[in-house]
Amino acid sequence: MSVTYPDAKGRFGDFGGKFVPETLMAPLQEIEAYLTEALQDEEFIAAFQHELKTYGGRPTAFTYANQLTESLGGAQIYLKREDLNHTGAHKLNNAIGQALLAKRMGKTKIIAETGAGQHGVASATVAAKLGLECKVFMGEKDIERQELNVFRMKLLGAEVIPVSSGSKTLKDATNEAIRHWVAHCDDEYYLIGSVVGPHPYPEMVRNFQRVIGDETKTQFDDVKGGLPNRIYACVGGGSNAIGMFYPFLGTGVELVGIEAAGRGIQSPEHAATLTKGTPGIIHGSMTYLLQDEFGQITEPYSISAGLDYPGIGPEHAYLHASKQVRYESITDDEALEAIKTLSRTEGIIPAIESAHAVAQAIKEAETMDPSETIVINVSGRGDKDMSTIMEYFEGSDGLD
Amino acid sequence: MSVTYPDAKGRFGDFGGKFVPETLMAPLQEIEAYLTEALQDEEFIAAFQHELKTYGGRPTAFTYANQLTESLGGAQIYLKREDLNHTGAHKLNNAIGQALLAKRMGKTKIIAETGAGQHGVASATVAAKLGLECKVFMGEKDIERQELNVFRMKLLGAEVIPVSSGSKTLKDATNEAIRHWVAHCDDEYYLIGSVVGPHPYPEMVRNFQRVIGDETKTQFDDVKGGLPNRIYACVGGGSNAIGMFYPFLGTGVELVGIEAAGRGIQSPEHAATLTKGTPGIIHGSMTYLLQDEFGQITEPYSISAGLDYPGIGPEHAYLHASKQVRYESITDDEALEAIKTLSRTEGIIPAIESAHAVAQAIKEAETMDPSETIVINVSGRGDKDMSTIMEYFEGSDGLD
Amino acid sequence: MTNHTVTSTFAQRLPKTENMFIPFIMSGDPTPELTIELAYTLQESGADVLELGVPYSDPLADGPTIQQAAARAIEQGMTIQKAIQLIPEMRKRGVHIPIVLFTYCNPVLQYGMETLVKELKKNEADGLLVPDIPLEESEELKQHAEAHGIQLISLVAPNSEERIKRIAEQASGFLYCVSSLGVTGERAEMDPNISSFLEKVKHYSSVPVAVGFGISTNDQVQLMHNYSDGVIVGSKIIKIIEGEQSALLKEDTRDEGLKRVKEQITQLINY
Amino acid sequence: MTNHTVTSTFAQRLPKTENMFIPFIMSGDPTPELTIELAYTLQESGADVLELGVPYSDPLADGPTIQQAAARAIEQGMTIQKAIQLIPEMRKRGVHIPIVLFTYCNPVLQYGMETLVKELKKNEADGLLVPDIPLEESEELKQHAEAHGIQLISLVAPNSEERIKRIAEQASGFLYCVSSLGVTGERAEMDPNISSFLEKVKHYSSVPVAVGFGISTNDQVQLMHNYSDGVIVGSKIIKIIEGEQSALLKEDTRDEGLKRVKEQITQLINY
Ligand SMILES: Cc1ncc(COP(=O)(O)O)c(C=O)c1O
Ligand SMILES: Cc1ncc(COP(=O)(O)O)c(C=O)c1O
Repeated sequence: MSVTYPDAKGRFGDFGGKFVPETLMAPLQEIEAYLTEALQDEEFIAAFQHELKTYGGRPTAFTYANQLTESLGGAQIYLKREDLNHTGAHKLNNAIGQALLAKRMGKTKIIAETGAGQHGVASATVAAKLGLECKVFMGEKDIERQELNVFRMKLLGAEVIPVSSGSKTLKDATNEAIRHWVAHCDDEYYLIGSVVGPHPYPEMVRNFQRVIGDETKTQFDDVKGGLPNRIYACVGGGSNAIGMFYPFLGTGVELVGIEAAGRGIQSPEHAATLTKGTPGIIHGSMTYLLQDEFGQITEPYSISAGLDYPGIGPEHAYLHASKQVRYESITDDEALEAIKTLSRTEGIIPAIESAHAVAQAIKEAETMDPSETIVINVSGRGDKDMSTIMEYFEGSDGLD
Repeated sequence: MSVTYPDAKGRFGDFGGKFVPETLMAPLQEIEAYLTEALQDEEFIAAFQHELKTYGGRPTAFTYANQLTESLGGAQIYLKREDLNHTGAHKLNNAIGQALLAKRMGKTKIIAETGAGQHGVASATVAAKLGLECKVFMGEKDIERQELNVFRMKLLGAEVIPVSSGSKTLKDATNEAIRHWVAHCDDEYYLIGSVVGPHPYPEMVRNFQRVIGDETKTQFDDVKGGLPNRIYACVGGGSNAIGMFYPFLGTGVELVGIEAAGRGIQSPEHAATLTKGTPGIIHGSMTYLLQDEFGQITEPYSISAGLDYPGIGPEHAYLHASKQVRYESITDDEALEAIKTLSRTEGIIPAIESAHAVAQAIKEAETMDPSETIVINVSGRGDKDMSTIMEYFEGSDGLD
Repeated sequence: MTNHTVTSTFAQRLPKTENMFIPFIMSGDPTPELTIELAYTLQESGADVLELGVPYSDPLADGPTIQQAAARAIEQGMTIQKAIQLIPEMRKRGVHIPIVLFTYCNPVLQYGMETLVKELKKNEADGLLVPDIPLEESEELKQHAEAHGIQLISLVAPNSEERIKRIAEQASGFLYCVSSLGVTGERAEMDPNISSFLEKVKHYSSVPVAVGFGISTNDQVQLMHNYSDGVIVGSKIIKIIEGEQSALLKEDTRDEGLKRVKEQITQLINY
Repeated sequence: MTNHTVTSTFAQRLPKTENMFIPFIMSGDPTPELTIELAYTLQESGADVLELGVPYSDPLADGPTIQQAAARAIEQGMTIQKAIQLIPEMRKRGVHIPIVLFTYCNPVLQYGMETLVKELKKNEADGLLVPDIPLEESEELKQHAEAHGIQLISLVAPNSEERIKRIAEQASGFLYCVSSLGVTGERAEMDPNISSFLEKVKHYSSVPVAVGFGISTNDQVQLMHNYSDGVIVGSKIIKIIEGEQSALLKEDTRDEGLKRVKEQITQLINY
């Protein structure tokens, strides 16, 4: 049943849709038309799969976390290794898909929003690879915080456009990208970085990311046979999670999405959209978001830049409402502790985002039977977060 | 013919051997015995391949560099993507192999030397994954320069041991690791990071790295059929190069190893061991090295920490002497320019080491016929080098 | 479809349906009191409809000028509720032209669609304009609006193409034509294809057609009056008010300030 | 195998083959002149053989003390050539015991193996010790050494196991037994299995067996004399010299410094 969403209006139950200025309706329809056609074209599918494989490095590995499993003494833990993607996270899958679509549409330029810079880097990367111009909108605060990623995008030939409106972070970078797109939708394609935004973005990004879950299904079956008991993925906008979950919907596998609880969901500093938010509209889509009583969007907080978003993809709102996925939240402290644990038991330093999934899985695995199996989606690698992690642990003094 | 080296004494022609204190002869013989036996054990081979695949992410992708090819208008350029390995470089292949051997030998601790930290991180990583203790020797100067990699190793649970002897860089870290090993060879295994050191290290590391060339051979044949015309790889100690070249020796493919010319081979600041060095002994092996008239080893220089080594693997010395491989050198400036070029045409930011191979390939591809094909081994990703690259280009001011 | 239980006041209050001037002001910028005064001044300067903006944290359709006005107003504590409550005050002050509340969709949802239109009606507003609810998402709101006699203003853009007909045919109050692709804010030049676009819109529309987005000079106003039934001016009004802000904020120079606002607006729309 | 064209002087110059004391000094540390004086002082303190170190940039077998001595000597401009040239000066000063040049392999290669042993002979040295040429790599050098009457000193370690026999049987001059696993430098305690190791070595060796690495106390010296034919002391000697360095470097306190060096060494090897 779930798999028939979204409907013709781009709705996942009550969520989704296209809440955009009239000027964007045409470009969205144009994308929808090209996308529908592209997804029926074997050549397009083949080109997408070709780039994923020969450029992005797919299939990504599927690792049995033997040491972590043994140290917890509970469920058997497997890791889906999206950290091994080119540029270091699942973001590339979607960037490749959309950039191929943009080319098919005859667009010569792409624009993208970015918070910490991961999606910006992925976009700049595929733009370079496909010979497209690339503009990345980034909040001024984030530009300051993420100097290296800014330089990386420039090295890749992208233009980084500082956004000084609002809180000067991801939310505003997204606003500004949309505003820019409104004026330039004739030759520019807006490459959104997660399963957010107006229809058809949430569906499209999910379709480009479902390769994560599809591979996992095959890999798990090859290694263990059948299906795992539970799957964990962190949720910012929700693209790595939906990419992982989608092929498992309705299969009986327990799906767990993990939001950022920041300094605690009782504090005002968190990004736990489903746990603490309410329905509303953000970036063109009806979904859950963090807002005040008058509908002003409030600033989220998480130590992880990729989860620090006040909204969430509408499909997650739907999966939450329809109880098909369980959503939990993990604090900064718990996530950082999980980074240490995974690094030391498995030699894998996950992105802080991914560490939220790891932390929840660790909590639950301990209480599960050793015959049970779980999969954690390691959405990205921690390289980009080393200074944050180092600061958190105060050099290495706080490590032991 | 070439493939029968090294001989029983660990010699590749005039090069190689075991020039070590007597105390190390026993541990080296122990390794040799276990290795010989392990390489005949299907279970060991299977375990190695299993880790490469499920943990390291192999096979690594094989990318057609269409944009770079078109912009140069010469030979068709393919990239072997060792940058997609877990931890970001080919170094992991070898670390996995040796750590599995160490476990087989009943050792509970590994030690390693590191310069920029890549091999240190790879060693700390496999040590965590295999449940071994890990000590990494690192020159004090390098510790200062590579704060993030030092923290990464500590996060992975390794102990980083500062080396204050000599020039406080890689050469001295290697000396110190060897000295430490001499005293602790009963329970410690020394995991060398390249095809250097006394026999059986050069042969062993080559055998663990030849997966690069073996995969490339198959991948090229799948994509284009037959063999490429030329293959390029950078040479520090020489492990990524030998891993790539070895399966192609004697096939007629032109093999090109690229050393670091630093500020120019006419200047005193370079690391062009074969181009400018003379035969001698370093770290237990007869090979080419940079030295003064009295045999004192001199400090090499390269902007790339991984090529900044005064010696070179003995097999390279042999392949050089027997003219089976052509060795060229590339300056800092040329390498950095190549980083920009590859980033902007292909969306791949290579490690500065790898960029040396890219630079030479670019030079030559232009002069080749469009029907010809070349492969560049992209030994690692540039993430670790972002601050160096940024400094070089003075922020992004120098980028255009 | 719905039962029109309440009559619409929009048409009754509308002074004329040609050469209309529809200014936009942001509630609470610079202060709630001045918003009321400015509404009156605009009417005195020739406004036919007043667009009363509710400041929003994430105004997707707005350029920097209106964004900043919104940020200032939020800073001042302005909310959708307080904005609505300004309307009876405006009426008391003598503003008799139709007042259309301009607000983004999310505040509408949080307020509740039906509550909002009821409150609008109660507070003597005439219309509602929500820039991020396109036709396809507007049905429910439109029903509530109609049920309470509030005109839901529709927008149409140069790239609306085959949707122009559908939008125009169901438009109420007036039809807001976006002059060119992009967000609100001044533009040096107008889209050269604007005339054929407006012609097409007028062909389908049964309500007056006004052009907005980027209109900031008298030349542009004159040009638009050739093709349409009126102009909507937003960022330029904000700019004019900004320019007089220090005068407006002081009791003793307020009247002078308002006078100068009026002068500038008269110059802008004079033809 | 090779034709012994030149007779070896080692045995002739060796005072005794039991209870030997074989000190190590680093050429040029602190100065070349002092190296000569120290050689003489060591002989006067009871040295039977002198190990004369050539400073090397990358001394793999050495601990920090000798590493630092080498670094200082290199800093002073010491080279293998200059080190060899010190030997005739030592002879002139009255040093008559065998002198063994201690150098790593790479300087030997750069000098040329044959040139080196010829020069050693010419400069009245008696032996050569290269810590990083194990038996398996030593053949060529050994041939040259034998051809020129220079004893190539072999090393054997506690973990040499079945290689002990092979090494011991071909040893010349004296056989250097490494006391325990590790590099040169003081050790608080000796390997408890040292006696059985040395017994085994002595069983196969036709030349005197001396123990080195880590010997730094009189107790250790006494203990080793029980199991071997002598002790090699390196780092401890360097330390003693370091302790007197300021006295040694000044003309007017030099003799006192040398006297104190002698006293300390006498205490160390006294039994
Ligand atoms: C590694 C990683 N994981 C997760 C996320 C969150 O995005 P999403 O929820 O769309 O997967 C990000 C965003 O930057 C990321 O970089
Ligand atoms: C990415 C990369 N390439 C190349 C090298 C050089 O090593 P080798 O010559 O052994 O491949 C290094 C060493 O750190 C490296 O990190």
